[in-house]
Amino acid sequence: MTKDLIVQHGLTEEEYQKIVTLLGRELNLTELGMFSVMWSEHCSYKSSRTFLKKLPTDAPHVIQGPGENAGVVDIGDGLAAVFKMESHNHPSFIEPYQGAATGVGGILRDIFTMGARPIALLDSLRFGPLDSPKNRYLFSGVVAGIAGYGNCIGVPTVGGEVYFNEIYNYNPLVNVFCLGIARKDRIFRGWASGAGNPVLYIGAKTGRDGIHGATMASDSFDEGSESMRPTVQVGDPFTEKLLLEACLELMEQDLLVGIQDMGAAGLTSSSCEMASRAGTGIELELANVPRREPSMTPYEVLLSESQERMLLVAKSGREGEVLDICKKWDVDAAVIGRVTNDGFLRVKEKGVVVAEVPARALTDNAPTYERPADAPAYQDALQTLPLELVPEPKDCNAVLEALLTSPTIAHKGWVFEQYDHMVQTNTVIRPGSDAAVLRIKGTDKALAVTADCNSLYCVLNPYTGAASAVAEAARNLVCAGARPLALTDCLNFGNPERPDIMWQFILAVEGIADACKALQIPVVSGNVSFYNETRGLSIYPTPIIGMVGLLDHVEQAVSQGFKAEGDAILLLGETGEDLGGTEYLRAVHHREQGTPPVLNLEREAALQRVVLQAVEQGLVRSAHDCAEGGLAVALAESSLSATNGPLGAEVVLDRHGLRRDSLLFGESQSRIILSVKPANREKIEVLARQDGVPCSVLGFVRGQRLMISIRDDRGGTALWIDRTCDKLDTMWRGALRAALDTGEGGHA
Amino acid sequence: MSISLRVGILVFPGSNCDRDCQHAVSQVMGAKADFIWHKESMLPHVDAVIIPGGFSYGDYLRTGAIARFSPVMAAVTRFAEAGGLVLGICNGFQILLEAGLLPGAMLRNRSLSFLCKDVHLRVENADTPFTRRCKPGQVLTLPIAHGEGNYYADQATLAKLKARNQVIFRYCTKDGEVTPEANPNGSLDNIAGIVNDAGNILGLMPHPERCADALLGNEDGRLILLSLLEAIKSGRYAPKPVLAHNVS
Amino acid sequence: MKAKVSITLKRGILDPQGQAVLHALSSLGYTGVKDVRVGKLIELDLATHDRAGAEAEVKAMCERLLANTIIEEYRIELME
Amino acid sequence: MKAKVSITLKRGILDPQGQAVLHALSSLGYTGVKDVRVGKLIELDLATHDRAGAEAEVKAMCERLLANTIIEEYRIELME
Ligand SMILES: Nc1ncnc2c1ncn2[C@@H]1O[C@H](COP(=O)(O)OP(=O)(O)O)[C@@H](O)[C@H]1O
Ligand SMILES: [Mg+2]
Repeated sequence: MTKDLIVQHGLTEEEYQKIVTLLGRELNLTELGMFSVMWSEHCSYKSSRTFLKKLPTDAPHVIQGPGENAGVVDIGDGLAAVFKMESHNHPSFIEPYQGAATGVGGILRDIFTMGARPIALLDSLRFGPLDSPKNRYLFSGVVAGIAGYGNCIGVPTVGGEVYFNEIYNYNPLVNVFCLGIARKDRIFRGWASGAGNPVLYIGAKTGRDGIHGATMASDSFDEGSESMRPTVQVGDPFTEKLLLEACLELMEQDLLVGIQDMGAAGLTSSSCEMASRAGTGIELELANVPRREPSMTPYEVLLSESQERMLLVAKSGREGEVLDICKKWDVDAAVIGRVTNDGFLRVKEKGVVVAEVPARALTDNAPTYERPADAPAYQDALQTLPLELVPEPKDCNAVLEALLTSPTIAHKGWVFEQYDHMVQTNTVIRPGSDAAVLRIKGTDKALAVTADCNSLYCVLNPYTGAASAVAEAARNLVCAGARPLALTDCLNFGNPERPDIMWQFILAVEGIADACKALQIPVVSGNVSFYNETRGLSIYPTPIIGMVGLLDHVEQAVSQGFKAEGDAILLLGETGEDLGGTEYLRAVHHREQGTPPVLNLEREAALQRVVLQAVEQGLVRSAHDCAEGGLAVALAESSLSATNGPLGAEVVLDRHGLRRDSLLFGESQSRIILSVKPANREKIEVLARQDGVPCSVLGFVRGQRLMISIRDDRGGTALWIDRTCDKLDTMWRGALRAALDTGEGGHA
Repeated sequence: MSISLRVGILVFPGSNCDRDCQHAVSQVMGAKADFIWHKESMLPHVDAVIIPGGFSYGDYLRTGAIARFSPVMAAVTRFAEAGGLVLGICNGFQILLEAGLLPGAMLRNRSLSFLCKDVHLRVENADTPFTRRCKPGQVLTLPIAHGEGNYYADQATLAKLKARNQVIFRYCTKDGEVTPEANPNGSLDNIAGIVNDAGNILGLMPHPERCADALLGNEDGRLILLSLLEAIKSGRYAPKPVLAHNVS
Repeated sequence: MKAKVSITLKRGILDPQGQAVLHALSSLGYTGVKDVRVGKLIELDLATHDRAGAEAEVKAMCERLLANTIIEEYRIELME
Repeated sequence: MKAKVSITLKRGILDPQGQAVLHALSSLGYTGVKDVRVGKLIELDLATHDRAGAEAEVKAMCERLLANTIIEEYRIELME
């Protein structure tokens, strides 16, 4: 094996030697290809594995934690929630529509491979600013791709998030989350058990798609990447819909021993992972693999990342029934091998062995690294924010308008109206509130879902930023009336071979772990995406948290919009001088610096307890967490999100010695705005007092204007924000479209 | 609702509102709902047929273009010719157009993007088996979710549709005004739903099954489903038995 | 032999896709474009070598499936 | 003059639409169709009469906007 070939396959000399030692011989090219993908960062988690062990993964309701295709938690009534999140960043940069579409296809397969019917999707997106034509092209292409796939297959996309920042100019992020529901006693796993059992291939035919996709995802971008054309995969949601129905029917008929989707590294990863989990081997005959293109080599067939394919291990003697069901759904299917008990993945082409390696050598024996980690030299400077250089705004109306029209805060209707967010008729709370809520038919329950991360907080302080992402996700669920059950993460970082990036990663994982422990939320699945770096510039650390919560009674679901004139507006939690890392500082003062808002996990837990109790006692008409843009933006959002058109608010804030901008636009954590019937106000105050959570009455839902006054410490009151709801509504709802409509099109 | 009413819901490869329709008809409205597989060449005993939304055959080539050749569509055509009630929702409407059971054709939305949101509809004709529970001119709120709902027909066809009151729903403002701004997809004359000559086949783009259940915050879709079920009950739309030798 | 079927919207039917492309081209500075129409191109690979037979068969495919003649018109080209 | 741009998926790239049409044609009884590829057809109406200039310009339009050269290839035909 030449050095060049080894390097081209993304392996180091030491890694190659390790393989030779494992096998006791040199590899052939096909085997080199197999190791190259399985030992890539993407498949092996070699830089992250050690640290991910810090995440808490246990709780009584956890049925399946990390390590399978998706995590599974018990939700009662004999049912389980199955969910996971995954990144498709690099493919979406190369071809936004197909990259995003196939990302959706992949995460859906991860869910239905576990025996669950997918019921919801979320998408977390990061792009450079929309004043660049290229970013507009990427953003609209990605949204269209997600819509194209999710809408066709009939799984509603019910939420997500979008942030815009220069740092994503050359490395946008596309993370997709999927939630499914399965019968608790019928969870399927990727296990190739039982020597002699037949191995079947079902789904789309294999072509030369995405060969080396997995290694590509583990590689930084350079100028040449945009021309890596042959690797682009095209999604076929129609085929996936048939595959989904066929798989669920196969599971219903109890014909399967194990099943796994063919994702990154296709046939290679699915077969060696299934064998390795079960401690068995698999023997494949490639000649039986359905193909789309002539004269493919074993190397290509094994590494192809053609979409919409599954690998099954059927019960012995039942393969005929499997083939029949596939035929009913017009899904291609073939027996391509059998389970053995020698621990080898043995691949034949027309009877001739073309690769033969221990399955575990490809999976468990992959190297792990504790790469050097160190804070970057610029970190201190980044965290310094001389507040005296930030003038207090004179015109707070203008600041509010600037924030409401900042694409990161602006209403995301342009995005989610392209998504079918109602199909399956479960969407009780639609996108546009803190969390979406889906009823579970046949029960009284509902699930709430959200995805969150503020990566500006994370670059300023990876530990606090990541912990805040967990806290915010949980807070969003609680605002919807749900008790957080578990989370999945998608950790997007730069190049792990750089000490500063490893430092960010390790701190972020610790932040997530500590927040999970404090809030008692286990991690049940996740994904790491490293090498989000172009021309030496890394993205901000972006550990996105997808979280699922349970409502025992669907009627309890709460949305963020005000409900009725006269309701009292309450603030739970406390406002401090938290301007570092805020959207206000970024959008108005063009500074990305400071320390992110302080997060006190005990206070956060208390706040969430109080709000949940209030919701469960039926005291809450609306709930909304204070996030980007602070109190003023949160009030505006509640006002503008009222179901039948805006409802105004009259609010007075006590100064408490704070700067005006901190009070209005600061992003202190652990704050939730409630609106309640005046008669229920006291009951909530009692609940809050019991748990030591500050609770203040800010004002009332009233009229058609948003009016926010500030009472200074001497008792004088001045009106700082006063705008008609209609004006704010038009600006907020129109901003994203306006940003997209400016300038020329094209994707050059 | 009497338990004897049976609604058949077609299932094509790529249908994705089939289960939603079944839930609305059976769990919400209390009638019986049976799935009918696209490969069936005979309908089982049903009192009405719903062609649900979705992306039959992936919407490849044109929406509804491939589905209309399914064996089941020949059976639906015979059922409709014998007077049976057929309701096509969204992709179901598109299939009915392609099959020639309703006049006109569907173009891509003017915006070129898929659009999912609530819209207002004015009931233009409350004297049909699908709208008898509505008041003439009543404004309903229903969700749409489609990429191709831009209805088109030539001038002669449009004139005929209007003359015979076959336009059943138009997109309108919340006060019932039919304006260009209220038109979400560019459809001709703000048309959202039409019936055939005989009045027993309705196609509409909005989704009544998505707003039949109070839990989802809006029950306007019930009016359409209830109308359909009551029309069946009235006995006026029982398909006439067709003798085998009469089928040409 | 091969058949190439070009399917376009009939004249008189608004082509929003064409309009969008026209708009995008002009904002990219291609102001010399007066009109744009977007259609479909279907390439068929046929087993037969009989030209007349192929022509008739492809025409039938167009009428039945490939084109919707209410809104579209089609043109067939055959080549070996 | 007019330009006709034919845009097709590159060989090797999956064409789900073509496969669906192939399948539909064969179940309609057109079993002599061996393969189907579906592409786009863009007809441009140009102000110029300069053939060479038009060719270069349309090529630029294809590269920048009309074709997605990562997965598609294009062919340009010009006519008066
Ligand atoms: N990419 C997206 N896809 C679908 N819905 C989105 C997307 N981005 C934002 N939304 C929806 O818009 C609303 C506001 O989003 P965001 O500002 O991130 O809320 P929050 O700060 O409360 O998490 C949420 O309901 C969210 O689900
Ligand atoms: Mg958020």
